[in-house]
Amino acid sequence: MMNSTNNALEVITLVESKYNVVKTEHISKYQVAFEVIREDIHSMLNFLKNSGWKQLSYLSAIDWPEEDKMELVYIVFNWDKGVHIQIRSKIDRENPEMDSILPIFPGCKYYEREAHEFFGIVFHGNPDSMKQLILEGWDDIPPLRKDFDPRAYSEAHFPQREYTETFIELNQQESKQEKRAARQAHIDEVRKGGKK
Amino acid sequence: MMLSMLYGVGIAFFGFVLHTSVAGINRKISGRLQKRYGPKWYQEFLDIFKLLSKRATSHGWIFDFGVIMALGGIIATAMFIPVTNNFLAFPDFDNFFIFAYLIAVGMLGMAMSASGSGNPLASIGVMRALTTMLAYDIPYMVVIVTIIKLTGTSSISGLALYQQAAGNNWFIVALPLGAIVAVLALMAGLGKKPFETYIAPAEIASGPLVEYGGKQLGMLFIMMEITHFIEVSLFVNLFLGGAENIFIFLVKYFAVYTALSLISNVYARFKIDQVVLFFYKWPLLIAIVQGFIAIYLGWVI
Amino acid sequence: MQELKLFLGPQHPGMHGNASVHMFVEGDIIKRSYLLPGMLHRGFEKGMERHTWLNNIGLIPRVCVVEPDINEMCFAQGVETLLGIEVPERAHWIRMIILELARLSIHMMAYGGIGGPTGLYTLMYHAHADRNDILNIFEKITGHRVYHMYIVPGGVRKDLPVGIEKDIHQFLDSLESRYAEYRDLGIDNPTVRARTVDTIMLPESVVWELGVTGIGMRSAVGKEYDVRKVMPYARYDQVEFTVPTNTYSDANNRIDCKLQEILQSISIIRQCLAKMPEGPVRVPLGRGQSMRWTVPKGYAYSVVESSRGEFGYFMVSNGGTHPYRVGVRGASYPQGLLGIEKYLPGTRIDDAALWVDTMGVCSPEIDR
Amino acid sequence: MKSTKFSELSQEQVDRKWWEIGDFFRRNSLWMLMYCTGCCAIELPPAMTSAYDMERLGMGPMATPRQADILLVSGYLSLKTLRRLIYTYEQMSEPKYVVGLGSCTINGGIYHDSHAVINQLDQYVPVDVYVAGCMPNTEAVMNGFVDLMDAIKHKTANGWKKYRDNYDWYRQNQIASLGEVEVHDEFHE
Repeated sequence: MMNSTNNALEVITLVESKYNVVKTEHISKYQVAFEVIREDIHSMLNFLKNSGWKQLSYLSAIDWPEEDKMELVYIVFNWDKGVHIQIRSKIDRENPEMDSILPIFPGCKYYEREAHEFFGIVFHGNPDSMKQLILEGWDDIPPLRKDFDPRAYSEAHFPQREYTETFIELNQQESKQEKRAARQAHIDEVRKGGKK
Repeated sequence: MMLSMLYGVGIAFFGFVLHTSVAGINRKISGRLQKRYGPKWYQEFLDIFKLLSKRATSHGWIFDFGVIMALGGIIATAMFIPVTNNFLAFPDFDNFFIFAYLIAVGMLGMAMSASGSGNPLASIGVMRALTTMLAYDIPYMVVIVTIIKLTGTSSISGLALYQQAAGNNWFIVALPLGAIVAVLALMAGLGKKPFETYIAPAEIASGPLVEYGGKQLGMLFIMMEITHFIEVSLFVNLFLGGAENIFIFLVKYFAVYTALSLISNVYARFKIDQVVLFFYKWPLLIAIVQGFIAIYLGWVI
Repeated sequence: MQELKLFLGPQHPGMHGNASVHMFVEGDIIKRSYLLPGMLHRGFEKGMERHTWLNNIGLIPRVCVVEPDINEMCFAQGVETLLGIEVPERAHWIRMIILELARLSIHMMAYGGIGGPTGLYTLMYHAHADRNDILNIFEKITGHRVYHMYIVPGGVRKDLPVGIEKDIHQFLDSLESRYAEYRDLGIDNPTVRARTVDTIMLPESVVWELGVTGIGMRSAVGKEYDVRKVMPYARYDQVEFTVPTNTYSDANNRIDCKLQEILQSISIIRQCLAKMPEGPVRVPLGRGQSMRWTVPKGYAYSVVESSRGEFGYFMVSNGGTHPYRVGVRGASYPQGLLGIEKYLPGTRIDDAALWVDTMGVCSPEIDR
Repeated sequence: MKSTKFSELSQEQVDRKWWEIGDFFRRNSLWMLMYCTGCCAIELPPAMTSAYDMERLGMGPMATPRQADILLVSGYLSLKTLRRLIYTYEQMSEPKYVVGLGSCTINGGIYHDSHAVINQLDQYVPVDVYVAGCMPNTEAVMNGFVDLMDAIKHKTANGWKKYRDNYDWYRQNQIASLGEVEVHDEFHE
């Protein structure tokens, strides 16, 4: 608890000696991240659980459409050492599948259900993971995928309030359209992290 | 006879007005206790008349008939209440057991109607109400039987007169242990806080009342006000020596009800099994001890 | 006996927030139960991807309704970790004051909240009256009662107004003087004890199985497992406080821990007001127009101790002006979903509302 | 026996008089439903409890929709809540009023582009009073209630009549957004 910097370094040496880690990140003195291959996740979580990382803090996914990958994130926490460990692994995006970690962390049950609902990842071995949890009667692609546009969905499904006055008239002027398009293109580029 | 009936209905109406006002004033008092301004004193009237002005949904004829039966039964019970020594409709028929039985008609009407609504929470509420009644009635009856044994009469006005004749030797003083039991039973009867299990908004969403709205709820509110009037006036007559005139009655009535509602404001609610256990443990024991020392040892102050 | 289905919520006076517990009961005993979440789902994680880093300040407090400052702190910390910037010294102390005031506010609300399921409305009224004073202090500091948007990446939005120390001290004194009264009215009340002692248990094995954190964990494990102690953020390592713990976690002990934390929070705020240095309160995150500020690529998980436990934001940046992915770990996620499914059965329906209340289930952060 | 004095009042006028008397009681004793649909509900406890004390206006929270007069839509409505809200609204006994708190009920507010939150409440149920703000102060909430009382007094709070008269239109909107209005029981085997 007192010497967290050393704890984090300890963890790195401990894990790297045992597993074939693709990438290691030392994010802060309380936080370490490992990127591993998918097959290692179960044994690694098991190992960490036995070494004191008894709590599953978070389980979710990130969608990377450009690489055509889906990234799974497991975060475990050790209350005595005070170090969070992120374990990440990339899986196929078209057909995302993963074995459930239910035997290791029983608390993952609903996280996995949620990941299934929002990303469409199938967790084998989690009995209820295919049932809907938060959404009801959902009829589109899983909403947290990057190619889902909530605005389009909202406009298609929910009536918008119509105002008699248009408050964005300035933007609609003919003379400004070109400039506006250029600005929008720039914004889109920056948003993707293209350039500053 | 017809005149007495009208007189009796008048008493029921008096009870309704009296209790609704007293309850309204008490809402204000508890509001002050809770650091707020509180509603208007006549808020209860507004609530009831508003409910009567609303449209209501019916859940079948048992549902509607039960409400009318409850209200009718309770008005019939209230007709026998001796308010003061002279202010009573049927001078020779105010036996305690009349109340004990007639009040059940109203309760049963309500239970029937609530069960007729088909809501499971209503059935649970009715079940809890009957269980609570069973719990507090037994110790209460033991105390009442003790009093009847001591005085030799079971007429309410007779009992009140007995206490007045003995030089204001009220039973709350003469039988202190029994009075404690009676107060607890009265709190349970009025649905005051530690024993409020059958209303319990946070558990069973107001229990029997869950499906009522509009007119039926308004009638049930009237019925409940009159029930409370009956229970409090029985206590006033049995333990506080009744009243020679209407003014004394009002003072005693207000004092009893206010004290109880003040007590109930600082208590949480028991669970239903705790209510039953509670009443079968201490109050029953105290009531039996009281009966024993009053009747066999003759220790009456 | 026939199995009967009852609902606790969404429209139910015993349920805090918009969620529904479906209970299958036999007699008075719950046999099976499930939480039906999602009635407060707003698509936050998607919404955050659609706002710039600074625009998100308006969105994040709304994740958890009762405790907005925790979200702001969590988000700000995550952005600062990704950017690798250090916040001015004074901002740390102001943040701690805000966070502890927020903790006081939610603890008062939760403590008053046990008045709902148990029927002790006087306690509820008194606690809410005091909580309203905290909201008034917040209004003086930030301009808003509930959603403050005050803790921003890079510091706090503005310095404290002049003379607010006096108001805070006055409030703390009045709350402290009433502490004994609150104990008397609440958990030392014999009827409340009858409802809470030895019921609604949370043994240590269950804590580790579900992953319960916060007061639930500390009252069962008996160690100071508090994020503020284990991995101190802001300047929690420079103030003195203890974390109330217990080894026997029934409803009463959990409420007791909550009450003791109120005292600790009061002491922390006093220390902060005394130790707070002068200086700037905010650093800019980048150069140029704030809507174009970018955050370097990376992953960060930022944690804050909320009133219900470890509250975390998992943040991913792809180097752009918008967050790439923000995941919210609601503190009450484990006990709210899996806890209700596994450990609510076996209790009585009388206890269901109290179970949800003392375990600290908060539906907006489960649904998001 | 026919009384000439009273026959001057037509049946309509008599009804009107009765209705006005009823309105007096209704506006002085508004019971609202304890249904916290969204985050604006967090400003309701101060309004209900000691700080602002709603009860002095005769208002109070009620446990079930049957007993309530006001349906308080406190903030955003996700689709899942909207199904239950419509269900609740139809259970309430007439006359019933709807108060929309927060900008989310007006035009979607901060969640205008969310995939789960509706944008305009009065397409689905009629709304009598709106209280703007995100979130509205407690004073604003109380003011909204006073506005509703005025509206009842001036007979403009007749959303429930609108709902009854234009039921098909509302139903059509509900179905268009929700797909299916009926609540299905997810856990019932």
